Amino acid sequence: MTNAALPTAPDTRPRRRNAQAIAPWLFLAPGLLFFLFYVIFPVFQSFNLSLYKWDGLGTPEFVGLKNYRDLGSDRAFEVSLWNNVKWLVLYLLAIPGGLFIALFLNQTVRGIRLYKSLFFFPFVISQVVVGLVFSWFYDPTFGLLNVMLGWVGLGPINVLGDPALVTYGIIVAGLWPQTAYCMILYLTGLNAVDPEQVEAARLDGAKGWRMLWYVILPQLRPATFIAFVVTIIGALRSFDLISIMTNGGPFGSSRVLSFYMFEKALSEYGFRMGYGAAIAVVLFLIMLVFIAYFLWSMYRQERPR
Amino acid sequence: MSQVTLNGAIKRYGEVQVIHGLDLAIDDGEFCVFVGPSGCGKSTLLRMVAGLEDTSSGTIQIGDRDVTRLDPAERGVAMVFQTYALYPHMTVEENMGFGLKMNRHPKAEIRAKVAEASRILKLDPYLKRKPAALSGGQRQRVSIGRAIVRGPEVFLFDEPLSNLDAELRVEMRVEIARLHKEIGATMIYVTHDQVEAMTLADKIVVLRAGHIEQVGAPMDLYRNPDNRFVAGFIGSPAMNFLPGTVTPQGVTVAGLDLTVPAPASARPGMAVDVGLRPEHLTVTQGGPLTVDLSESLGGVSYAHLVTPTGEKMVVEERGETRSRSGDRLGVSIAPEHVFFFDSETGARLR
Amino acid sequence: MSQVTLNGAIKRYGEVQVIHGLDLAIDDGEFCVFVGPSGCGKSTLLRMVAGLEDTSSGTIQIGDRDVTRLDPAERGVAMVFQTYALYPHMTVEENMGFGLKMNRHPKAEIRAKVAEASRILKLDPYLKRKPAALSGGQRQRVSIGRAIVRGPEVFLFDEPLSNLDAELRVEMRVEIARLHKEIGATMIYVTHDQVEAMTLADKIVVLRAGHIEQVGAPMDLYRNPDNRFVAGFIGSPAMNFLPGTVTPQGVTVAGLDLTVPAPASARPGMAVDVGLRPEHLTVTQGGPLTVDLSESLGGVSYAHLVTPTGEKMVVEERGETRSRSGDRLGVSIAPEHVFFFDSETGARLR
Amino acid sequence: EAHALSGDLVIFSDMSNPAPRAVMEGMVERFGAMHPDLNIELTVIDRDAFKTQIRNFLTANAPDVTNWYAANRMRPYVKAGLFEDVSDLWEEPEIAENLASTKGAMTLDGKQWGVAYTYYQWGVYYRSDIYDQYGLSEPATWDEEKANCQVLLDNGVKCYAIGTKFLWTAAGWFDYLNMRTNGYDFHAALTNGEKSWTSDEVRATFAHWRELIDMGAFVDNHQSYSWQEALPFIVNGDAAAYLMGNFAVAPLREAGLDDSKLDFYQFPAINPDVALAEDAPTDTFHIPANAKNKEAAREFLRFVVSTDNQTLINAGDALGQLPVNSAASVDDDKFLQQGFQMLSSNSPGGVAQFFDRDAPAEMAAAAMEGFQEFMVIPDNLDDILQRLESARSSIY
Amino acid sequence: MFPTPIEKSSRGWQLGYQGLLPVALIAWLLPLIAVAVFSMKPDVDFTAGNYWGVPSRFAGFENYAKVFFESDMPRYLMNSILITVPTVIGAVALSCMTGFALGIYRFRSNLWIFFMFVAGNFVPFQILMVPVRDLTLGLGLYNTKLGLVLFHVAFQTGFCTLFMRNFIRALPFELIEAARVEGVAEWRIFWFVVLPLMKPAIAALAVLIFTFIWNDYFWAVVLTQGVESQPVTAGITSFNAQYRAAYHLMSAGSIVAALPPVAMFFLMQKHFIAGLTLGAVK
Ligand SMILES: Nc1ncnc2c1ncn2[C@@H]1O[C@H](COP(=O)(O)OP(=O)(O)OP(=O)(O)O)[C@@H](O)[C@H]1O
Ligand SMILES: Nc1ncnc2c1ncn2[C@@H]1O[C@H](COP(=O)(O)OP(=O)(O)OP(=O)(O)O)[C@@H](O)[C@H]1O
Ligand SMILES: [Mg+2]
Ligand SMILES: [Mg+2]
Repeated sequence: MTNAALPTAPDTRPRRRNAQAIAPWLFLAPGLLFFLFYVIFPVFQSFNLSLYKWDGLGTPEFVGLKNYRDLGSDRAFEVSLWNNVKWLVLYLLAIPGGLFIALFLNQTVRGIRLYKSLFFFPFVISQVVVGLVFSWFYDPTFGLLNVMLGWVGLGPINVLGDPALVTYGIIVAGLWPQTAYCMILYLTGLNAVDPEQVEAARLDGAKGWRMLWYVILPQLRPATFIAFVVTIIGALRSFDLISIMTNGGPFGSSRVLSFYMFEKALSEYGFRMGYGAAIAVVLFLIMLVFIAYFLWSMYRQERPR
Repeated sequence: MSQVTLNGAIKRYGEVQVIHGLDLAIDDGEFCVFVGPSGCGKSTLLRMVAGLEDTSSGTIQIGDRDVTRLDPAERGVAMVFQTYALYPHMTVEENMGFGLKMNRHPKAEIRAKVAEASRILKLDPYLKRKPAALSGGQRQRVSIGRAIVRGPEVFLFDEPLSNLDAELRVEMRVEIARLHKEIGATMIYVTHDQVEAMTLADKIVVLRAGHIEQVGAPMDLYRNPDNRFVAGFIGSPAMNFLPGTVTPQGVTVAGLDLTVPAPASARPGMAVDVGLRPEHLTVTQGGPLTVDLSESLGGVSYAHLVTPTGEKMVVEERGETRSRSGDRLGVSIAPEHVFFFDSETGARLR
Repeated sequence: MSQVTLNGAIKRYGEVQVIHGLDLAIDDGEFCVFVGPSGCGKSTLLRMVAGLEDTSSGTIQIGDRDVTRLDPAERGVAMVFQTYALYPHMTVEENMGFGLKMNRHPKAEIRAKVAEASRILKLDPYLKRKPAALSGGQRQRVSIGRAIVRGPEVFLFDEPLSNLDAELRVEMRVEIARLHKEIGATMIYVTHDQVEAMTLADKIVVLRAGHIEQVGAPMDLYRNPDNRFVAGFIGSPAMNFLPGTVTPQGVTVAGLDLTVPAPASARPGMAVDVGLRPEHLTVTQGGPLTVDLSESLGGVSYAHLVTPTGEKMVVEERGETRSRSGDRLGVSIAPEHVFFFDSETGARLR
Repeated sequence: EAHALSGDLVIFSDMSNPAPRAVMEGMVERFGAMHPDLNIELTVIDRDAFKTQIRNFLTANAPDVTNWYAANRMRPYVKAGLFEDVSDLWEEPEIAENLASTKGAMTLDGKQWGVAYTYYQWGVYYRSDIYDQYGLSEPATWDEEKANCQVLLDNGVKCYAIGTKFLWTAAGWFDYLNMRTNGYDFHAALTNGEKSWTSDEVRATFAHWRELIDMGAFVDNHQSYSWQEALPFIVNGDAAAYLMGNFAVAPLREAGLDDSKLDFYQFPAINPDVALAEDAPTDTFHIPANAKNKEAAREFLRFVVSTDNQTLINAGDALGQLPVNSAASVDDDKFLQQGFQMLSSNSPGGVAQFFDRDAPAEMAAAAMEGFQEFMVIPDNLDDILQRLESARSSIY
Repeated sequence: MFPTPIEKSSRGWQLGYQGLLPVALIAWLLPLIAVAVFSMKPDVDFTAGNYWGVPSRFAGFENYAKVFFESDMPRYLMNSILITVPTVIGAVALSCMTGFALGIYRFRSNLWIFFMFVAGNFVPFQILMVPVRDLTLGLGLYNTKLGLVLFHVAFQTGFCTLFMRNFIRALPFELIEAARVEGVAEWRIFWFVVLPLMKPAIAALAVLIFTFIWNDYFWAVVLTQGVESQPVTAGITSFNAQYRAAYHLMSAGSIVAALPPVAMFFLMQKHFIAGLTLGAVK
C-alpha cells in the first residue's frame, strides 16, 4: 500500500456565513409562526374535521367520509355548487367591463384623475353597504330598478325573490365593485404600455380594435392575469353580499358554497361543524386549481433569476 | 421620388416652442443625420416627419405629397426606435409581417417580403423566436427588418444603436451603411454619437435648441465649421479653444508663445477664440506647457496639457515617443489648421 | 501591506464552474484592471474578493490575512458599484458616513473623514443633497467618496463608469487616475472599455471564460500579446488577422502580396495567423486590395479593405488623403510590427 | 332581602327590539337598585345574531344570565351541560305555585333548566277599520275566512301580510294550518319526527294553505321581506291582516294604528273535529353552567319572575305580552286580554311553543325553507315533501 | 398612449367626451347617490312613497344626529378603529420582516415558504372558519377585538408578504451588498437601509389593508358577537335590524360606516392605487 500523503483536499464546501444564514429565519419567525398557526394548520384541521360529526359542543364523533357521501345527495349543496359555477363564470365579466371603462377613462383631460377615483369608488365601500344599496335598488315595491323598468313598460320583477334570478341579481351587485377593481388594474396596466410600441404599431397602420387586439391586449397580460386571479378569488369567497341581500334565499336558491358552509356550521339552525368543514374542503379543492395555476406561473417568472 | 422637405416647421408644446421654423431639404436616397446636444429637438423633429407628433405650423413634404396632416401610417415612412419597440408577444416573423398584415396584404406576399428582409439582415435562424430570446443586436436587426418589409420611401432612425454595447455598435453601424447602399432609400438618422454621424452621413444637420446651426457633408463640417459650436461638436477629441488677441502681427495665443496670421475679418484688439484640433498639433520637447496626464491607448496617446495661464488642452501623440506626466512641452501647428471664432458671437472668422 | 493574492480560486454555481482555479498576485498600491468579454467572470472574481460571493475552493489573501472565509465587512475592502448603490434616502454626507456610523465610530471622527473625502472629490457643495438631486457623475463621485471614507486597504470597482455618458466618462476616468495617485491604495477595476483599461491600469488582467489569458502592463499587452485572443482584444480598432503560410523565405500573407520574415519558432508549411494592427499599416496607391467602405472621423479615417481572397481588414489613414469606396490599394508594414499566431492554438509565435 | 349581593353580574340578552330592550334595561336598573353593591353588565345582542352566538359564549365566555327559548330549543345546551340545573328554584314555593303553567316547557330529563319570563299568543291581527269598510267580521271558520279574503281581494286589498325572508314566519302559518287540520297531537308528533311528511294529513294541511295561495291572499314578494319589513303593508292598508305573535302590536301601534284600527282574532277552525290549539312561544332566562356569579344569577331569576315584575314588564306599554306568573295581573290592554282569554279558555287542544322550538334545529331549517318555497312555487309541493321526509329519516 | 389621446381628435369628439364623462359617472355611481340622497330625506318621504324623488326637505342633520347620538354606531365605529389600526400595524410590521427575509436572502426553502404565503393568501377563508373560531375560543379571545386582530394580522400577512417581498425584490440589490461591504449588521441593513426605502410600499399597503379590514364582515360575524367588540360592518346589520324600514337612518348609518375607508381612499389615493398595482401586477 502506498501511503503517500495526499495533498489535503481543500474544504470545498463554502462556509455559510453565520449572520446571513440565521438572519432570514429570525426575520421570518414571527410572521411565519403567526401564519402557520392561524392559516396553514387550520386548513389541515378543516380537512381532519370534515371526517367527524360534531355540533360544536360535545365530543366529535369520527364518521369517515360520511359527510362527503352526504354531500353527494344534498340538494342544497348541489344548488350551491351550481351557483358557484355561475359566480365563477359571470364574475369574469368584470374583466372586460373593467377594461372597457379603463379604456374610456385613459385620457388626459382636465379632472380625469378625479373621475378615475370616483369610478373606483365602489371598490372601497364595504360589501355590506353594497349589498344594502342593491337590495334597495332591487326592492320589488319601491326599488329603482322597477321604476326604471316601468319607464320602458316592463316589470315589475322581484329579482331577489325569484329563485331563477336571484343569483344573477347578486352577481350584478358583486360585479359593480369588482369591475371597478379590474378597471384600476387596467388603468395602471395601460400606463405601463410601452408608448414606442404603440407608435410603432401606429406606423404599421394598426388602429382601433386591431390595435387593441394585436398590440395593447398582449401587453396588458400581467394586468389581465391579476384581474383574473382576484376575480376568481372574489367569486369563490363571495359571502357578504349573499348574507346581506338574501341570506341565501329564497329557499336557498342563492346559496354558494362559502355561504352554505357558514350556514351549516355556524348559523342559527346549523352547527354541523364536520359537514361544514367538508363543504369548505370542496371549496378549497376548487380553489386549489387556481392557486396551483397562479403559483405555477409565478414559478416560471421566478426561475430565470 | 422621396425627398423630404420641411418648410418653416414649428413645434410647440403648449406655450413652449421647441422647434423654431426649420427649413430643410433632404434629397431622395440621401442619408441624413441629425446631431446636437441632448434636448435640442432631434427626436421631436424626426417624430414630426413620422407623424407621431403634430406639426404646429409649417409643412412637411415627402416626395411631392404634403403629409403635414396625414396619419403616420399613410406617410410611407418606417421608423426604427432606440428601444427597438418590438412586439414582445410576436415572433420575429410576425413582428416583421405585422405592418403588412394590418394593411391586409395577402399572406403569400407577406411571407415573401419577410423572407427577403430576413435574408438581407441574416435573420433566418431566428424567425420563429420571440424578441426576448434574441440578443440586443439581433433585436435591433429585427426592428430594422420590420421597417424594410414595409418598403417605405423614407426610413427614420432614432438613436438606433445607443442601447448596444461598443462592439455591436460598430458592427451594426457598418450594417446600416451597407443597407443604405443596398436599398437606396432616403434615411434620416438621429444620434449623439460622433462616429456614427461622421461615418454614416451624406449630410449632417447640427441642431441646437430647435435651430439648425449648420448643414453639410461630414468632412465639410469638420474642415469648415461655421461657428464655434459646430467646431466643438464635430471632431473627437474635441477641438481645443484658447483665448487669443488680434494684434497687427497676427493672432497671439495667450500662454502658448504662438502667433498665427489673423483672419481677414479680424480687427486688431479684438478678442477671439482660437480653435486647435488635438490631431493637428505637433509636440516639441521643452516648452511652456506642462503634461498633466498622458493617456496611452496603444497606437495613439493623448497628452493633457496645462498652459502657463491655466488653460487646458489636449494633444494627440502617435508613434513610439509618448510624453509623460510632468514633462514640459511646446506645440506647433500649421497655420491653415487654425480656426478663429468671435469670442462673443461664436461666429467663425475667416 | 495590502497586496491581494488569489491561489487556485474556483467559483462554482451549482454544477457550473465559472472561475477555473485562478492564481493572481496584485501588488500593494497597484491599479489592476480586469478585462474580458461579457460573461467571462470579471464581476464574479471581483465579488469573490469582496466576499459577496463565496469562494468554492482556493484561497484569497489580502495583505497577510487569509480572507477566504471572512465576511465582506472584515476584509478591509470597499466597493464601488456600476449603479452607484447610493442610499437614496440619505444625504451625500450620510451616505458617506453610514458605514462608520453603523460601526459606531465617534461622530467627530466621521465628520472629519467625510470632510476629507469630500474635499478630495470636490463634493463639498453637495453634502446636504440627496442622491436624486445629483448628476450621474456626482453620484459616482459620492459612491467613491463612500469607499474612501472607510479608508480601506483595497478598492474594488465594477464597471463604475459604464452608466455615464461619453463626456462624463472621460472626466471621471481622469479623476479616478488622480485619486489613485493621491491615496495610493490597491485598486481592482473591472471594465469592458478599452480606453479605461489602457489608461488607468498599472496591470491588466485579461480573462476569458474564467481563465486568465495574460497579465501585464497595458503597453506590454499591446506590444507583446501572448496569444491571438489578447492581441485581438487589446487595441482599437482591433488587430487584423490574415491567414499566412510559413515558407522558407518567410511568411507569405495570402492575397496581400506580402512576405515577412518568419518568427524563429515557425516551421515551414505551418499555417499561421498574421496579425497587423490598423495603425501600423501604410497605404500605397494601387494594389490588390479594394476599399469596401471608408469611414472618416475627421482627423483619422478607417478604410475597410477586402483582399482578393475575400479576407477583410481595416487600415487607419491620417492626414488629408483619404481613400474612397472602390479604390484599389496596397499596404506595407514594418516587419517588427507584424505578429504571428499559431492558427490552431492561437499561441503567439515569436 | 336576605343578604346583599356583590361582585359582577353579566347578562346577555337578545331583547334587541326597542320595546323589549327598554324592558330589559328597566329590569336591570331596578334590580341594580335593589342590590347597590352588585355591578351589572348588560349586553344586548341582535335577536337574530343571538341565536348563533349563544353557542360561542356559553362555551367561551359565559355570562351569568342569558336569554333563550323553551322546549326543544334548549335541548342541545342541556345535553351539552351548558345550562345550570335550576330545579332548586322551582322547589321554592313562590315559583312552584305561580309558575306551574310553564314548568313543562322548562323541563327536560325531569329537571328544570331556567325560568320563563314571558309568553305571548299568536293569532291574526287585522285592520278592523278595513274590515268595517267592507262589512266584514272576524271569521270563525275556514269558509268565512276565505269569503272575507275574497271580498278584500276584490277590493284590491291583500288578505295577509307576511315576510318570509327569514323563513320562520311561514312556520307560523304551517303551525296553525296543521294544528287546525290535524290537531295538536298530530302536530306534536310531526315535529317530533314521528309522522311522515308525505302523509295524507300533511298534504291536507298544504292543500288548505294552497287555497289561500291560489287566491293570492298573501302579499307579493313576501320572500324578500323580514317580518318588520312587511309591517307597512298593514300600516298602509295594502293588506288587512297579519298572522303574528303579539310582539307585532308594539310596532304597529307605533306606526299609528291605534286600537280603533287594529284588532285581533283567533285563527279560525278548519277541521271541526279537532280541538283548537295555539302557538304561544315562551321566552326564558337561563344560568349558563359556566357562570361565575350563580348566586346573583339565581336572585335575578327570582326577581324576573316575581309577581310585581311580571306585571310590570308584560304590561301593554312594556313588552305587551303575557306574564308567566299566575299571580301577576294581565294588563288592561285589549290584545293581552284577548290573548289571555284565548289561551286560558279557548285552547283546549293544547299550546305549542312554535315550529322551530318544537322541531329539532336541522329539521326546522329544512322544513321552513320548504314552507317558503311552497308559498312561492306551490307546484313544488311533492318535491318539497319528499325532501322533508328524507330529512326526517336522517335527522331523528 | 392608447386609445388615441382625445386632444388629437376633432373638437366635436372632445366636447362629446367631456360631456359623456359626468353622465357616465352618475350612472355608475347611481346606487351610491341614491343612498346619499336617502340619508338626507325625512321619514315622511318614505311613508309617502317618495323614495326616488327630491327630498321634501333636508333632514340630513337630524338623521345623522340620530345615528351618532341614539344608536350604537359610534361604539361600532370605535371598535372598527380599534380592530383596523392594530391589524394594519401588525400585518405591515410582520410582512416587512418576512418580505425582507424572502426578498433578500438566498436559502433553499425560500421560494417554497414564499409560495406558502401566497397560497395561504388565496385560500377561501371559509375553510379556516371552524378551526380559527375554535382556536380563538380556546385562547379565550372569542368576542374580543384582540382575537379578531390576531387573526387578521396572521391572515393578511400572506398578502402583505407577497406584496413586500416583490417590492423588496425590485430594490437594487447592490444597496444591500454595499451595506454588507461596509460592515453593517443584517438587522441594521433592514432597519436603516431597506425600511426607509419601503416607505411607499408601507404606505400603500397600510391603506390597502385598512380598507380590507375595515370592510371585513365575515370574520366579524364569526369571531365577535356584540356591540362591545363587533366592527361597524357587522354593527350595521344590527343597526339595520333596529331601524328596519327606516331607510333614511339605514342610509345614514351605511354612509357613516363607509366613510372612513372612503376618506382614507381620497386622502391616500396615490398610495392606494400604487398599492393595488404594486402588490398585484408585479
Ligand atoms: N411632450 C412634451 N412636452 C413638453 N416638452 C417636450 C415634450 N417632449 C419633448 N419636449 C421638449 O422638447 C425638447 C426637445 O426634445 P427632444 O426629445 O426632441 O430632444 P432630443 O434632441 O431628442 O434629445 P435627446 O438627445 O436627449 O434624445 C426638449 O427640451 C424637451 O424637454
Ligand atoms: N448566480 C449565478 N448563477 C449561475 N451562474 C452565474 C451566476 N452569476 C453569474 N453567473 C455566470 O457566471 C459567469 C460570469 O459572470 P460575470 O457576471 O462574472 O461576468 P462578467 O465578466 O462580469 O460579465 P459582464 O461584462 O457582462 O458584466 C457568466 O457566465 C454568468 O452566466
Ligand atoms: Mg431623442
Ligand atoms: Mg460584470
